[in-house]
Amino acid sequence: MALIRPYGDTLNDGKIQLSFTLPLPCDALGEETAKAFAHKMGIENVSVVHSEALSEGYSYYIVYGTLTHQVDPTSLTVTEVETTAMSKEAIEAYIDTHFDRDLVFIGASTGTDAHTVGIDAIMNMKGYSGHYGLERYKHIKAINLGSQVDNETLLSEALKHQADVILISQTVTQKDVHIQNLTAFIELLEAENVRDDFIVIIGGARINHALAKELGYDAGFGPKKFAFDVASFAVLALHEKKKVN
Amino acid sequence: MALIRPYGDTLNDGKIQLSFTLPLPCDALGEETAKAFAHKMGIENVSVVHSEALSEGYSYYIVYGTLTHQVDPTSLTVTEVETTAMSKEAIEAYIDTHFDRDLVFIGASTGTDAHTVGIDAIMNMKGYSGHYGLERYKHIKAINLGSQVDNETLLSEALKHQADVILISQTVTQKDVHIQNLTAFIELLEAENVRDDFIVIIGGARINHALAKELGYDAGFGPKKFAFDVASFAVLALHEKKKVN
Amino acid sequence: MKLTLNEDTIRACRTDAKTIVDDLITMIDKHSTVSVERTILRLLGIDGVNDFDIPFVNVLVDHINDHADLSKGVSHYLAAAVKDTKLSPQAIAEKINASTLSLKPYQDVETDMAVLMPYIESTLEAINKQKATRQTFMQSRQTDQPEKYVIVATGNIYEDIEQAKSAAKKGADIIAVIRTTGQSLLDYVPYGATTEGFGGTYATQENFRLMREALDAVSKEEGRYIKLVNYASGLCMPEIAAMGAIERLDMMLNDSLYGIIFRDINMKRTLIDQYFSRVISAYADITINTGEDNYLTTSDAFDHAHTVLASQFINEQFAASAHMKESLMGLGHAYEIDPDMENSFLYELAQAALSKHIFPRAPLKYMPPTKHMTGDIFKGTIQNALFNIAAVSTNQSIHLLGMLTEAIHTPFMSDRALALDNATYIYKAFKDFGADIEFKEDGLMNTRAQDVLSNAKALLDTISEEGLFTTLEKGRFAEISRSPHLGKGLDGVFEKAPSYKNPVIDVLIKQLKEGDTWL
Amino acid sequence: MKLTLNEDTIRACRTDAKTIVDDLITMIDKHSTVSVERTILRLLGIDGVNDFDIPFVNVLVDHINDHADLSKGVSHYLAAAVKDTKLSPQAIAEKINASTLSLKPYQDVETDMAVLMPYIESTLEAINKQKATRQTFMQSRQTDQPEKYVIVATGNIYEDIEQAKSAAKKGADIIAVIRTTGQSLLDYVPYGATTEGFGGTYATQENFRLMREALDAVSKEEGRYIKLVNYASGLCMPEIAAMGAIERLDMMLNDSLYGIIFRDINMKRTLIDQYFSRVISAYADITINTGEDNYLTTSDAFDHAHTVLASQFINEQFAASAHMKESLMGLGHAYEIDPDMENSFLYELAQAALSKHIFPRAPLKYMPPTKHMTGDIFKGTIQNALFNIAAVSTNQSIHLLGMLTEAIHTPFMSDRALALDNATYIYKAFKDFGADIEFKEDGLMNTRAQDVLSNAKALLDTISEEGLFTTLEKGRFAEISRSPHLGKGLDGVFEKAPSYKNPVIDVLIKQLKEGDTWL
Ligand code: B12
Ligand code: B12
Ligand SMILES: Cc1ncc(COP(=O)(O)O)c(C=O)c1O
Ligand SMILES: Cc1ncc(COP(=O)(O)O)c(C=O)c1O
Repeated sequence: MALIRPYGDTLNDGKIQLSFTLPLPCDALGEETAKAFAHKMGIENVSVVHSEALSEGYSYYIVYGTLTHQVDPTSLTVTEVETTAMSKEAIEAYIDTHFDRDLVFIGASTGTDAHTVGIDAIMNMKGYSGHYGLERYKHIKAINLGSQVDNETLLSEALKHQADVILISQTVTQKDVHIQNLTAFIELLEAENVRDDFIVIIGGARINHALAKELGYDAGFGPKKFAFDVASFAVLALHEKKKVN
Repeated sequence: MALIRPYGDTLNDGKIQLSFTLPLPCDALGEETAKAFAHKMGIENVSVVHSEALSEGYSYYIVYGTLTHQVDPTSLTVTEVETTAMSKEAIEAYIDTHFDRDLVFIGASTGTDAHTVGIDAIMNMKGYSGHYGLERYKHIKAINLGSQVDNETLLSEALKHQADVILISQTVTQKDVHIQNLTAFIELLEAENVRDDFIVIIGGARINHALAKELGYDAGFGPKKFAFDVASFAVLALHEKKKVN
Repeated sequence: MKLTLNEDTIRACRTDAKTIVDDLITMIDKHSTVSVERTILRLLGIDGVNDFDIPFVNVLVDHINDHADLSKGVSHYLAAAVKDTKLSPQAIAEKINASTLSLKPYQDVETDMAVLMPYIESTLEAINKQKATRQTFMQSRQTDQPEKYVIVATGNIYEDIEQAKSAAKKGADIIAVIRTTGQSLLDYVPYGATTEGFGGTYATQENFRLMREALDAVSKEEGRYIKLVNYASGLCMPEIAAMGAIERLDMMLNDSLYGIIFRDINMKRTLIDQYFSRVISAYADITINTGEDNYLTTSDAFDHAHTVLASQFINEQFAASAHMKESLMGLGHAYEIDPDMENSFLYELAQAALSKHIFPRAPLKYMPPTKHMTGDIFKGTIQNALFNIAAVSTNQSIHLLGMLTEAIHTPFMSDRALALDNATYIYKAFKDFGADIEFKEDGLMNTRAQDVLSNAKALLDTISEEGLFTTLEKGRFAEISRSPHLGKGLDGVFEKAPSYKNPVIDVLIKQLKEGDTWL
Repeated sequence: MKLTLNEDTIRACRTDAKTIVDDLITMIDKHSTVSVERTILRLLGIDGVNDFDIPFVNVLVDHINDHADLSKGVSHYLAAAVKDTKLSPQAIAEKINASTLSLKPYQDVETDMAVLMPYIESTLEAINKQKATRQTFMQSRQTDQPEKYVIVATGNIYEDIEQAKSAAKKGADIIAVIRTTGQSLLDYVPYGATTEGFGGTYATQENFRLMREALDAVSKEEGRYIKLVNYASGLCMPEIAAMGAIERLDMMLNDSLYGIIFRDINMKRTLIDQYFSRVISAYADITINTGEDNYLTTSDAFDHAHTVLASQFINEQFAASAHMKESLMGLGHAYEIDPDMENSFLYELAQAALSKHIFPRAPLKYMPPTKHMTGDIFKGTIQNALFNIAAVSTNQSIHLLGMLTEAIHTPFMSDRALALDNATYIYKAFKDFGADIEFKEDGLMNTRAQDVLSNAKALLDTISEEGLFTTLEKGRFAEISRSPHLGKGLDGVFEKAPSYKNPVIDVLIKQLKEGDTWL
């Protein structure tokens, strides 16, 4: 048990900053309501340091205070991809040793999502932030379908190319459009009875591994993840699958 | 009953922003702990949008999420000075009509506090933000003792000048030094049995009326309050007191 | 603050761009598209949807396509049917929808466009009334600093209105309603007030009307005309331009190159559509906003700065060919250099000054940092402040404000308010800064501007040789490659029959040519 | 980027300032103070406190004052006692504290300072060792941009250390440990490691040592020397200067005018104290930081800009009179113009360039916005960014970073980190900006700088006529008026007896004059 609190300038002082808008005019009652929210959140010594009218019926507050909650970090479990990441060369060697053929990765930015930079970062030759993309990997055939690809097209292309791994990028998350779209794809795989034929991996700025698992995917990768992270997971998972089958 | 929540872009969506430091390294566990704090605060859909190492054992998080708490603003009471503020001229006329002598206001920035701009804003001729200070008011004798005045000196000066109103400014609030100092002054008044001889008013950037009442003062004024606010309250309170005595 | 640039190079760039565009005008002239035809129908007064939410204009075009020969143009059929039935175009559309009328019989009759003129004129009259209203509103408006432009993107027109009103109160001059992710690929325009969009709100005529009405009310309260923006882009580009003209939008995002590159729309389709849409906007006094700034979201902003400039030259000629005045050409550029780069501000300032120097009368659309925004909202606040400094120091016209939460979500009301506060503060603090300093003759900024210009010239030389289609195929813009034979919407393109008529565009162009757009 | 200023006016300002300061040197020379005497004792090696936490140096001075004639100076008594008892100064102090020795008998004996020389030399040796260590550390240091200076102010030296380490990791070059609110009025220096301060941490020798040790460790880790700052100010000004010299502080806030105006310290007392403290700092190669920037917290920064400049000229002469090199004169100025003012950035940039132009070799201390900071931390972030732009564009030396929470609390660890991120970003983005632009000859900025200079000249003329005491009485600085006959600490001032001796200052000045401060 090692309970901690946020830190301002003295250990466990609990200092925290908040900001939010309320659907109220900017006046004393608005400020009092802002404080009431902070109290409900478990904050003491609430100080509304700034308030501003956004229009007649909306006001914005910046608040500082002391959080009374404590958390024991040792009691938490981190849902992260567990395989250790290998280098490009190690991955290439691993495929060479463990598989008797090249592996096929097919990817797309799906639904109405037109953002390609994320999936390109993983798949294209040049990669991202100095990490080459899958197209440059020996023993990997990388097929990038681009963006605005609907789920049906993605599946039929995956079947056509006998893909081992399907990669899906989702960037637009407003009103959980990505959840709807990702759920639909898993349902499609299941309806077609092909869920177990692929390792299916998702990624995007607001995607993480916990969410991926929740939605029925094999893994999820967010910002600061690169081709080697994804490929490491995929080749190990494929090898695991081969053993089971 | 009119329950509300914070507002991002859809009524009652509960959107809120937080930032805080944790005494933990900047890694996945740190991020998970940040999320755990947000959950304890009643936040869902927690998104750690930024994390940054501050040094080996400290990390900083910016978090967005959806606050589940609701507040009914109509159920809240606002602790504010209740008298309506009069103009300088109205206050002067009020004193003229209701008192048979000039009123004496004595003020200082007390304890080790060297900040004078606040008390000067209320007392000095030129005032602040276009509102004249008490020195310019007819029928008010304003005595500004400056800063770093200890409680004993303030009281003896107040007695010497037969002050009606004592004004105290407190700007430094770190480790609640102002609370200690303000509490000591009230205790001093009580020990000397003179608490009821004065209207005692406090002010400063982190002072508000609720705090003043809690500490045993007649009123408290924070930012954006000027001489006329203070004088309005004081003359009405003095008149009230005269009626009672 | 003035750059030292070679004016001959600038002139040569314009000549190249004109060659590039002229080359395409021939193709454009020979073709029409389903959306061009639907636009004609809209301008003839046809509105509304059927029970399956299909717009009558689509019903009509599909009907002609399925049962007759669309290459003659919808005007041919309508002229014949109006003359024959004495019904209005709207009534005809409804009858066709109800299958109580067919246009097939009119396929081969002789037609005279004169019968359609009253309908066209009545629409143009409505548009002119809107122009007059705008003109009146605009009299109250200061124009000595960039106009603050913010987006609303809740997906729900009624929330959008709340957000827009708040923005106007906090100082916004221009409100853009962003569209839902999927709309640009729809080959019809949705109908009515809508509340369900993702990352934006459907562009419908009713949504336009509702927002314009709300903004007119705020404009009156604030004594300051608040402009409204939407997207004449995607597969329904000219239709939306027409809707915007009718509902008094003030600006339209409008750029085929954006659709080709970022939406995979077929290049022929959208270039044909764009031509008509720009003629309409030119007539309706609607400023267009072009999208070359977006190239820098996929390409490095430092290395590819010249591609933006080259594209601005091309867009200028596209607009000119559609009879647009310079004062309506909101050519796009952006502040997108990696903040980790040394002297990033200097390069940005040089680029902004360069655009302004070359297009002094165009109301340049200046985009904020987006690509290098992160979840660090404090750093983001600074990135936006620097961008604001560049905007006001080089006196940009249309100043899209950056949001501190750009990397996180579509803007909250407070994000927008903070953005407006940021811009207002910077405008004041740097009011005369641009006028009070000079670039060093051989300094970093002057040299950078010269380099970008000469690289743009080289690129324009190449494009004028190889043609724009090849350029797009080679992925010279945004490093994304597109083929003329692929892309969405190609099936909606058709070659005009010899007898093809578009009486609307004829009237519009005639009046534009006569400078007589004020009836 | 260079201002066009009248160099004759600048020279005339210096002449005025020298007149003003020379006028006071006579008074200073004639007097000593209890803190000057305590400082001598410290430099003779006396340290420690008694059971009532009273420092031995205070015990000794009080003893002489109570029982003998302090006007002869402590050196007189110590020289006699050392010679007589053969005890060290420290042992003598302890005996006096235990009342087992009295100095009264030595009141009228003849003394020879020679017996004290070994003690003085041993202290100077220690100081010189510290200088050498600093020199070695400094070899690794870049100096092409302003040095990032941040404060720690937790009140607890151990928390301060945590905060300082974090700041250093995030790029800070200089760490200042702010003092607790009450300390400057204490007429003794607290002792030992402390954990209980308000708005700052007690300045004690042990706290200095602990922080220096921690920063040395970080310096090694980072391969970059981190400088340490404290306050040689208040009633113990020279004592703290001595402590800083011994513990290798690198800078000291040190300005009598600040103490007079903002702490109500008697002007005679603190001017006498300051002279000795600056000699010590000059010897120990410690940069002083002056405090005229603070005037702008009570006076309007636009209207009173010239008072800051005038004060810088005066502080320069005060420092010079104490044999200080220009490279140690951290003259203060600040970015404090109301952000609501039009062109505020232009006036700030002009002022910053003006200071730099006039004091090109002085490591100017440039203070961030404080007065106009509010609870709006996003606006505050921008205010600080603009300040950072001014700092790097005019190449200021000591760059105090602004905190986004300035109006709220003493900085949290994260506030400081964000401030450092802000500065690091701006330094990079604006690296060569100052060198790449010119002020317009007759522009707003050039004109403003000229105006401020001529107003400063007029003020200096007045002061040189009326004398600094009258100036302070008239409240010309910070609009706060102080009388030479009032203020804290006046009772600690005394006239020197004819036989008065201060052997320490004699040695220091001799070596400083010979330029021979490197033994
Ligand atoms: C560039 C950009 C665009 C470009 C896209 C160009 C292109 N060809 O991709 C253009 C200008 C076209 C564009 C358009 C729009 N955009 Co946009 N855009 C951005 C922007 C600025 C940067 C995104 C980016 O490229 N990031 C860089 C990449 C490398 O990061 P990444 O995607 O996170 O990828 C990394 C990881 O997540 C991971 N990853 C990503 N995908 C995958 C997949 C797999 C399998 C794996 C393993 C890993 C992985 O690996 C990558 C490397 O580490 C962001 C704002 C921002 N700063 O984040 C807005 C943003 C994403 N856009 C947004 C919106 C709303 C739109 C529009 C819908 C607006 C509109 N209505 O017109 C349009 C339409 C797009 C559509 N239909 O989808 C919103 C989304 C809001 C939300 N959370 O829902 C954002 C956040 C801006 C905002 N605040 O409003 N956009
Ligand atoms: C100016 C200033 C100074 C000046 C003061 C000059 C002077 N003669 O007053 C100088 C430079 C000397 C100074 C020094 C210090 N300061 Co200072 N200073 C400030 C600063 C920048 C502005 C304060 C100010 O003048 N505000 C303007 C006035 C008008 O506002 P106000 O006081 O709130 O007054 C209004 C109301 O509150 C009300 N009011 C105020 N008093 C009263 C009284 C009555 C009776 C009534 C009715 C109303 C009323 O009316 C006023 C008008 O509306 C603030 C930061 C900031 N931006 O707020 C830091 C700040 C207050 N200082 C701070 C500190 C720590 C110090 C020091 C202790 C630092 C140090 N260790 O050296 C020193 C020492 C001072 C000491 N012993 O007290 C901290 C306090 C932190 C905290 N919350 O505890 C602050 C917040 C800065 C920071 N973030 O660290 N400071
Ligand atoms: C010129 C242009 N057109 C269109 C769009 C996007 O709108 P849509 O995809 O809804 O057409 C953008 C987006 O930034 C743009 O810059
Ligand atoms: C020159 C100078 N000295 C001293 C101080 C304050 O320190 P103290 O009151 O602890 O002496 C300041 C504060 O800013 C200052 O600028």
